[in-house]
Amino acid sequence: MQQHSGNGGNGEQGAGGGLDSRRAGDWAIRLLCAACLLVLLLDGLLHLFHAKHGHFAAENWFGFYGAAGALSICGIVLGGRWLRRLVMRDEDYYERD
Amino acid sequence: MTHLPVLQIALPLIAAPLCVLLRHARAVQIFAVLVAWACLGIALALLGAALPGGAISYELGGWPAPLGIEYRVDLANAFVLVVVSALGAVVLPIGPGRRGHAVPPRREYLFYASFLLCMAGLMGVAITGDIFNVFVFLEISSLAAYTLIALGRQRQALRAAFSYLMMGTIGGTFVLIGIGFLYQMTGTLNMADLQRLLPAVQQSRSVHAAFAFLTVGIGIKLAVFPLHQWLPNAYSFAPPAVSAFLASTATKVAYYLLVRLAFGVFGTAYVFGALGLGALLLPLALLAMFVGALAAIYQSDLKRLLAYSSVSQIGYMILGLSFGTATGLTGGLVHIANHALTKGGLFLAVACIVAQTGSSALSDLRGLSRRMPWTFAAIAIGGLGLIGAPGTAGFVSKWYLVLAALSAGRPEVAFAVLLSSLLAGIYVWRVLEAAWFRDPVQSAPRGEAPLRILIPTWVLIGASLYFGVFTEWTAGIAEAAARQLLEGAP
Amino acid sequence: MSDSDSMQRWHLRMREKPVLRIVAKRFIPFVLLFALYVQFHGDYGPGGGFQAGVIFAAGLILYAMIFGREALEKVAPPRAVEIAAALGVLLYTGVGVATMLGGGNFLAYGALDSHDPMHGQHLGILLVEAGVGITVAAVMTAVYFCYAGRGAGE
Amino acid sequence: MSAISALPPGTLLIAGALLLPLLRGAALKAWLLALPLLSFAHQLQAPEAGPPLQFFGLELVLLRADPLALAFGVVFHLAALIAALYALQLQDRMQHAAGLLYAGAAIAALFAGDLITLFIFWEFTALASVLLIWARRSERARHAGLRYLVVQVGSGVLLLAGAALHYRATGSLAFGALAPQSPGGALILLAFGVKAAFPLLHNWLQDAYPEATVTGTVFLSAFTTKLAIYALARGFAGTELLIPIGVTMTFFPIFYAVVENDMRRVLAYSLNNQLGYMVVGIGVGTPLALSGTVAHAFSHIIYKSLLFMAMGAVLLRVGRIGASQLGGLYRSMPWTTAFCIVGAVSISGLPLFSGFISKSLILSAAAEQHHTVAWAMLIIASAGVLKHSGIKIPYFAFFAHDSGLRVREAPLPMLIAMGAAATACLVIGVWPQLLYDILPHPVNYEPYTAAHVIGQLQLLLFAALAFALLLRFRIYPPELRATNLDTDWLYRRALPAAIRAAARAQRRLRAAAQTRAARLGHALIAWLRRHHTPPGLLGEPWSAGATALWAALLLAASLLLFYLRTAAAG
Repeated sequence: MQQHSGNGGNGEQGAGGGLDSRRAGDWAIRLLCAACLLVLLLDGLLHLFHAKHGHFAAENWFGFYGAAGALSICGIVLGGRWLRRLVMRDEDYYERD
Repeated sequence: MTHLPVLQIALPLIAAPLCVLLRHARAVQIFAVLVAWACLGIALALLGAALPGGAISYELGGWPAPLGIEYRVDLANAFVLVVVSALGAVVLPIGPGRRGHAVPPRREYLFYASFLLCMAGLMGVAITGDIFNVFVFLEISSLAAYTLIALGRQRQALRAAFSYLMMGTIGGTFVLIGIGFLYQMTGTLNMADLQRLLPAVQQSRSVHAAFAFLTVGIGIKLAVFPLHQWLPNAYSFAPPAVSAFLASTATKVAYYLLVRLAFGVFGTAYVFGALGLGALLLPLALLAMFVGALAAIYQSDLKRLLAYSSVSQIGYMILGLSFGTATGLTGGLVHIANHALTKGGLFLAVACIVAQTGSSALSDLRGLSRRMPWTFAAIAIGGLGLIGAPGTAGFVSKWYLVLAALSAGRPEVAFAVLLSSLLAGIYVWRVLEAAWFRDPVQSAPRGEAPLRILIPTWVLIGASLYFGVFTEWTAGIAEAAARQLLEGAP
Repeated sequence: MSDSDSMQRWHLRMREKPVLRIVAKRFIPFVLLFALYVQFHGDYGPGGGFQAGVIFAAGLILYAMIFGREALEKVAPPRAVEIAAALGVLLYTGVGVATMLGGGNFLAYGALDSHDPMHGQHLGILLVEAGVGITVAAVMTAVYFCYAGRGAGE
Repeated sequence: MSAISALPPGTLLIAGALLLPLLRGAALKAWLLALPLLSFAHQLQAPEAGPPLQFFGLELVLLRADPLALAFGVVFHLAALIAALYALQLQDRMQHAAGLLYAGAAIAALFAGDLITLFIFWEFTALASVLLIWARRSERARHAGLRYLVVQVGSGVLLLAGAALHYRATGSLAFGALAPQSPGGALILLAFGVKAAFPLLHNWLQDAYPEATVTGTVFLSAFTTKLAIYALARGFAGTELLIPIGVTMTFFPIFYAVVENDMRRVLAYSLNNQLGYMVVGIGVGTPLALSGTVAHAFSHIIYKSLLFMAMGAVLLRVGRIGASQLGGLYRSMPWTTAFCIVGAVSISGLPLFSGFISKSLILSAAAEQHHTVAWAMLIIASAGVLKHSGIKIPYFAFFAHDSGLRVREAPLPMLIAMGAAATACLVIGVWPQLLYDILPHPVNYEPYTAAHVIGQLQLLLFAALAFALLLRFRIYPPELRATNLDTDWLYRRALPAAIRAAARAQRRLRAAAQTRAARLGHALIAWLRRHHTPPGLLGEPWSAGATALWAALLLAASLLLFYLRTAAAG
């Protein structure tokens, strides 16, 4: 095990300045929000120029893909939580007896 | 060239007494090996002559066929002749062995003489076209086989030979009674003549009885379940070379004889149509496949394990016969060659082990693969052949059997074949597990077996691999022979 | 071991039966003679090498059973019996080879004498039957030696 | 040269692997890298069809090089080269040999023109690949390998049985389009399905891959399942049944990936999910869909290898691979981190990376054929891919919270291999025509339209935002060390339990042996066991008398049979 505790104390919650700190996480969220707004803007522009020709009507709705992405993730994560209750066992489940 | 058919038999028959007169172990060995190779040469020449499709006939004493004894070579028996003489030629050079069930040194010349006699008898059964002559050669080969087994050093060898003798004699008597019935009904002993005359009298009960006696009598020699009980002891107490030779040829020749009688003499329509032999043989074959394999799983000695595996493999051959179709017969005939190579190679590998350790008990094999990698590689390949893994000769046979079962509308039989392969996997695994995954015992041998034994082992195992891929010389000939037999040429 | 012990006891008991010994002593030459008769009669009537060999060997075995194995070994040493068996087979097959060399098929006796095939026939049958007779007699004796001597000889 | 041309590509790898024991040091390494290149050259000069081979009456075609096989051949060679490079610093010759044999067999299987040849190489891949699992040399790996082997060999047996039935029905063994309705076709479909990890048949994948060695998993991820995809594309293109199967495959592994802790197992679930896209593509079956399947297999092999390589490097350096045990590794392994992110964005389908240009083909094909439900499900699954492979893998391994681990960067050959794979992802993503040109059907498709790019960016960014928020507000389930039940529970738990229950029942039966029926059953079982062991009836020879009796019985039986038969006939 080549484990060092050089950054030791702040290892647990990453309060320091690394990319794995909570502050970095908050910045990442802000950045993502900005990016999302940007693509929504671009989507709006496409709408204005009627440049969307999806196979399905839904594809041409404003922000359809964004909504799909966000909702899917929520569904998946919630599904995962539910699944975990169903299937999770001890780590050595199969090794016992 | 014209005398080839008789030379095939006469050569070893003359050589055997010469061995007794020669007596000097080394000289006898060289002489006998040369004779065995010459036999192989003759058999190959005969096969070459039989390939175009006809039959070569040779009249003994110059008497024409129905009166005198006729030797008749067609594809089916040329194929058997090549298998027997090839196995003899490969196995004989390893000699009577030095350890384990070996022959006492001062009686080695007897080993070579009996070996050649046994070869002569087995080839005689295959080559002759006279049914009484078949009986004579069957007894010559059996007597020589009893002697060979009795040559084993341990006391059990004598007992095994004696019980083989008892059962073999019963079998021989049954065959003789069957022949007697046939002679009574037709007045001829020539097989071609019999085939011509039998249809007229085949409704008679004497002919039914003749066929029943012949089937059961040959069944004993063939070790058909449940008449196989002489086999495990005979194979496991005999000297290693004897086990290798007998296991790969003796039962095969009996199988050939049954096939010849059923298809060539009595006729397919009579045997499988009127008498329904298939209904008798199919359950016996299935039982043999499973009981043999199950018993093999529980054995604690490698030679016994292989002997029981032979019982199971004989079941496959009987299965091929029981369908009474060309595909099934091809499977059975091709298994003659494939199993001879595989089982011969495996018994020779046992000879390697015995030469180094003096024992063939599974418990003494522990960790041996590290000391004897070539031997155990051979066992692994041979074992795969017994299972019928693709790329080995065993696969080719099983393929035909499965095909025959499917085209006979018996998918459950095809499934049984696959299932018994699984059992074969278990007993092969037992051997490999002991040799590969256990720690070696203290008294493990110094190294690999002498090349004198190792080379013949690999010749057979190599051939079994070769014929697993290139099949025109095995399956091709077997298929043509099966067709020839079914079309009725005796 | 027990086999040879019981055999020893058997011979000892035999020695105490003078009637049997004397009758056998007078009788055995005739048995052997009869065997030869059957052998040579085989050319003309029922009989032949096989039966003759069996009768001959029966005479020898009878001798051994009453006077002991050792006595027979003096008359017919096992090595000689073995050689006789081999020679018998060789005689038989030798005739076959000779016929082939003479230009006929295997055992086509006519080829033995190119001038008089009939004479060849006679000679061929005589020799072949002799070969069979010798072989059968020798092998039967050898089998007796094998079973009677197992344990003592090994 | 002509003799070699007649052999299918891949055989050179197999033959070359046999030389490995003779080589050492630099020569060994050079040979390992040269072989895939040589083999690729071999493929380039392969004729369209080799001479048919007579195999006991059957006509076998060892070599049939059509565009479908060639396209897969290209990517298999590329994967073999990258994996060989990745494994280069390894000292274990058995793994090198197994890897080459495995790749060789998989490539040779692509060129099989008939079902028997396919079966032989199919089984060969199973045997060679299990060595990569056993090479880990742990008890867990041994058991997992054995389970894997049983499943793989079982798939081969199904294939052979199917081939036999198919041969009987049609008289042909040629490997072309097969009928899934016929019994033979159904068995073959099942055989392919096992290897392609169809739902409920899938678990061998998640069971075995994470247990293989660091380098072994990279080989495994490339060949086995993609060989099955190739076989499906050849045999069952346009089979509608495959669409629901494929959609299910894309869907359910996502949830497992959320809760799974072992990163390589997460990747295995994600592999399953990616296979789903390809299966849908095969089910749709139009030229565009099939081309999309091949393209997706192509890019998938590369980015999935890349991800497995990155996780392998982490496992090699850290010695653990649970998400809960990692974090903050970007400090120590910056290059690995960067390459892993390339792989992650590729699999997520970010424009300019390979996943984007291949997955869109399948989605468009599904949309063109108006498979609305399938299309919608695939969109949702795309978001899921981003979640489990695109974010979870790099985030928990390299960022998340600092676990305090400070290790060395991955060895140079591994970095080069990852770099090559990452470059390939980028190159394909930027110049998609390079990939489209080798597809079996000509593709006239432009992935980079404004609407498509913006739609995809929207999907990914909003999904990422949602993920970040869920994580921030602790709704996202924490990473826990655990075992998650899957279908392998059936044979790892339910089956042994059933056997134990049966054994208990038998014991109880013995206890209740008062009743005659129970006593009889008990006696039967005991008899069966007894009679095959050496002192038993069938395990030991009988006396001559017994055999005589049997001979007499058999004689009586056969006489009776013959008389009855002829009496009935007469």
